[in-house]
Amino acid sequence: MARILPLADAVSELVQDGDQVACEGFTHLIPFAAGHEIIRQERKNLTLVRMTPDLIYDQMIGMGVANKLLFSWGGNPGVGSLHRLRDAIERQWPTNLAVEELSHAGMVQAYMAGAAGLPFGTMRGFTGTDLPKVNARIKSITCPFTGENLAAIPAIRPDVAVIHAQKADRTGNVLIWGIIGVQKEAALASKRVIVTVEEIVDRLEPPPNACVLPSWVVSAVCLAPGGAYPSYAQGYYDRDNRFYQLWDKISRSREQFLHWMKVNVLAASGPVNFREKFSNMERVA
Amino acid sequence: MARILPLADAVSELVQDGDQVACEGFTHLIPFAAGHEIIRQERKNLTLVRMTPDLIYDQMIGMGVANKLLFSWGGNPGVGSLHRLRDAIERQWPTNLAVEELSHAGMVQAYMAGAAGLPFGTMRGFTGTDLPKVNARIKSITCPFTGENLAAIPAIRPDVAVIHAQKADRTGNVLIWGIIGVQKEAALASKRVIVTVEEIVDRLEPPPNACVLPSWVVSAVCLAPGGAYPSYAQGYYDRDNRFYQLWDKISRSREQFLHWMKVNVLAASGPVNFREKFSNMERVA
Amino acid sequence: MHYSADEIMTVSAARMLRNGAVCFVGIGLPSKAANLARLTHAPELVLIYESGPIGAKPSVLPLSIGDGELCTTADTTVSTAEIFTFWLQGGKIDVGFLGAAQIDRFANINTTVIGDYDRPTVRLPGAGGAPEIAGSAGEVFIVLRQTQKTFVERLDFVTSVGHGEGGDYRKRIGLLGGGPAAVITDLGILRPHPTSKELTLTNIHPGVAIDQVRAMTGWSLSFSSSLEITPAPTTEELAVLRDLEQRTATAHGAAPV
Amino acid sequence: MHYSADEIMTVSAARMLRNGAVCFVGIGLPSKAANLARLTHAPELVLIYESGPIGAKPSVLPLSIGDGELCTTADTTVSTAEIFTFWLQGGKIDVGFLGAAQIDRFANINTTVIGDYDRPTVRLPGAGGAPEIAGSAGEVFIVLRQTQKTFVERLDFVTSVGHGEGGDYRKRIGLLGGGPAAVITDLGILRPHPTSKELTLTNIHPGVAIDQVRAMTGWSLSFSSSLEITPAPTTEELAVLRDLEQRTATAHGAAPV
Repeated sequence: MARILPLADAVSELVQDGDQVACEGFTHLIPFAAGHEIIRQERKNLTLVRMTPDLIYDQMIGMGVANKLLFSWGGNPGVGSLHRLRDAIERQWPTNLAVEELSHAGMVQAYMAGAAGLPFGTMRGFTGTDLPKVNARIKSITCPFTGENLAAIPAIRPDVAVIHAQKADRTGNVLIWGIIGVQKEAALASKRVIVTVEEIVDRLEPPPNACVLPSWVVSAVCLAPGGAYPSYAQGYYDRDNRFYQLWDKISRSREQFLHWMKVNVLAASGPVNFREKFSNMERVA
Repeated sequence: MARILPLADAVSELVQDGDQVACEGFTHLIPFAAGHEIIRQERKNLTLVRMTPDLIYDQMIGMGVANKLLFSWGGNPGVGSLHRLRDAIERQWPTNLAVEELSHAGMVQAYMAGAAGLPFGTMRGFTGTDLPKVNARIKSITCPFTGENLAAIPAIRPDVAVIHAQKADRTGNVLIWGIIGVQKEAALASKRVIVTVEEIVDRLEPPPNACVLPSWVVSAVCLAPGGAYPSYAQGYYDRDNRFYQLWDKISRSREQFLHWMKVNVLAASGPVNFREKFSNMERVA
Repeated sequence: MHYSADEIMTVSAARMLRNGAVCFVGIGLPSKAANLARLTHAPELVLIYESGPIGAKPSVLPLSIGDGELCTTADTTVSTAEIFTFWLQGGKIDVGFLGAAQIDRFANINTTVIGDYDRPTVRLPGAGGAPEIAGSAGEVFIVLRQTQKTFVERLDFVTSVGHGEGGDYRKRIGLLGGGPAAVITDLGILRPHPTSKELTLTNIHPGVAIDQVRAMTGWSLSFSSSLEITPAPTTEELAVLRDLEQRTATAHGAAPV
Repeated sequence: MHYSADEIMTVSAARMLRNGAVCFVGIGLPSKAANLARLTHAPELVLIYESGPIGAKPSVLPLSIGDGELCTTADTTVSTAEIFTFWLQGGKIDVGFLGAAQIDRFANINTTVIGDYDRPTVRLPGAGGAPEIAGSAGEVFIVLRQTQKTFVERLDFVTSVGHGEGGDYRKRIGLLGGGPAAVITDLGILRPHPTSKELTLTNIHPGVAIDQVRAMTGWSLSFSSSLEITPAPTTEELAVLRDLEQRTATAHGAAPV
């Protein structure tokens, strides 16, 4: 059964140095508040897993919490580069970041295999590409019926999945809707699961066949309204596309990045409603 | 794009003698109206695929439309045997029915592989059981990363999937909700898809992340209110558990079965609202 | 309070389920016992049915494995594909609860055929969800009536593996779940011996004679040295069970088998 | 009506999409062209985005691949896992629409690194959905601006396969999709030669000189013997495109790249 915990307590207890951590959310419901808490608590040597690192991993990598990244698309969507990610790969700042990469379809297979209790997933993919040359996670397997060659990807089983959802009930059942990405697969593949939510309600009242994580697969539910900002929470607030464009400027220089993180993330004594703070952020940037 | 067709026309055009046909629906939304139409049109030598043959395949097998069955659980749920299925297997009446069987998990893998464009599915299963001794569909495969042995099941790609759903819109988009079973997997695995529906509406208005089959993966949508009876359509009518108990009596003797089918299915000139007819059926039985 | 052999079987089976456990429920006797547990000592028991409902709380017993009330009372309902891949195979199930047509001394189960596979005397329904429930659930409880026909020396067909040939068989062939922890019948309760894994009678129901159990077992049955008499069903257990069965009969026209 | 090189590129790309086609849309230029097609000649074009929306009908261009409007206007939204397994790999996609950082003469694509993989000069975003879109879609259109840096003799990294080494390469290595059918740039349109599969200039945009295209191509470019001049964007096409860009700029603060 999930415990309802303050976010700082959940991160303190459930995310340890050296863990493999998957913060998922495909553009939608990206768990910024939880990522910031991990930064504030100065975790080290994390292996970060995520299909689209997005701004949250750009910030976490730039602040030095990770020594390895497993991903499939590492840009600022619709804007350009993730400058802190590039700085880590191209110039080893702030640390030498090991990188392992798949395609989206490959990451999906790895999460699904993890959730399904299988050691690997099978897919049509990577044939003729250079990716298998640089990633030993991509092997081939032969169909015992047709003799066809297919790609095999080992399961991902993160120590911790961190996701953001619209709401939970007081017993810790979680409802996610809209673009649901790979959150269910990531959560079910992981040993521990932290879910931040926009609100905690008496009754979840999900529509039929909704994406619900029952309380007993969740470790901690943490109230964090605005916790997906500058990403979005369908039904609560929109994606702040302007912030994504602004981040391109903030993150270009190490100094400006560090200053921004200090003022906007480190200086917060605990989880803050980042979204409400945004007018302040624009001034700082 | 789906065409909105009378059921008789859809079956006439889309179901051919010798086809592999998957009528799915896990207890809920079993496509009885479509099955009866296949019986009326006297299809022969079908390979019938279905996790739980249920009464509909008992009727189709007893009327001689099939020469092969692929399934995973062939009983009358909560009641006992399917007498027509047993008669076909134990005493080859009305024909010698070839049988190939998996477990539910195995059938699920076969449908998923079919829908996913893979030649096979991988699962933990069948280890230590006698099923691989009697079914060449179950082979083993070795994980290229861990060396573990797992079961491999070949994809099912039916010629036709036949399913019942709550509703479609006028362009042929289909909404299924409640116990959704493996209908989506069966439909996406099949070359052609017939969907009978309780009603056709102007706007589908599905809840977020609902199980929707877009029009362009559906061949024909056929209006058939009551078309899942004596199974049920959530939101429309309940399962008629009494009919399932009654069927145990109707189906015990070949003569009584044939008489019942003649009066209640063959004598109908086309698709009828079987559910509304039920009071009549009780008298006949 | 007077009770039937079936009633003490169901009550004894229900008592196996700890509150809060996640239970993958087979239809029929297992579903009855699991719902009795939920309505008595285990209100937070999580019931998962193979048709898709997770956290079902039916007010009457489902006749089928996919009655509408399973869905409307569930926390959510997923596809049958997801149930078997992410939830069962994914290792989320504490307890698998199965019935059986035949069982052997190592709690292997036959639900496929009586007689030869190709020319069966009786064609049974088949595997359903059982082989993978038996393989993957944390532990397995089996509930069935004990007769010479059901407790057999040798199965006609192994549909679902219990402890195979005994000992560390499950580990040897790579099964991840713990396998059968108890078999609950209308005569008593059998549990696998700690090392040999052979089913051993550990409980006998009140009023049942040891010779009677022996007579209804198709192999030479072992008895626990600390054989206990099953506590009789309490008034509350019986009242809740009978109420459940009455509600079910009213809803369906008859109680499910 | 005056138009820019980017505008004729987008319009030409949009024209490639037949009404009713099922199109898996990459973000950026492909998304802009696909939505222009939907708003002009192909109102029944089905847009599928890798984040999960099927049948999205956004009123402004998404900045990201998972903007909320994609979901609210879609026929349904499934998990990202399902999009890649059942819909793309399952063979349901007629047209894959991709962008690229580098492309070679056989329409192979690099979106991974410039320079050495382990010590890259420029780390690009990586594969995303592209390798499997390129592999599995019925046919593929690629849209990118044509320069010496983007049209290269040799890719630094093959992220997604076009026609590989040419000829029947795709068939030989077992790819099921048809591969690139056209590459649409700000200078013209290139299509693979029917047998060699080498990209050949088949259309040149009005006012563009052949030498200009040659200068912007990092290999010795072949020209079709029946080279045609691309029809200029119509007034309606331009009006719809500019209106879409204006709405998008208002919504996002700036048009997506």
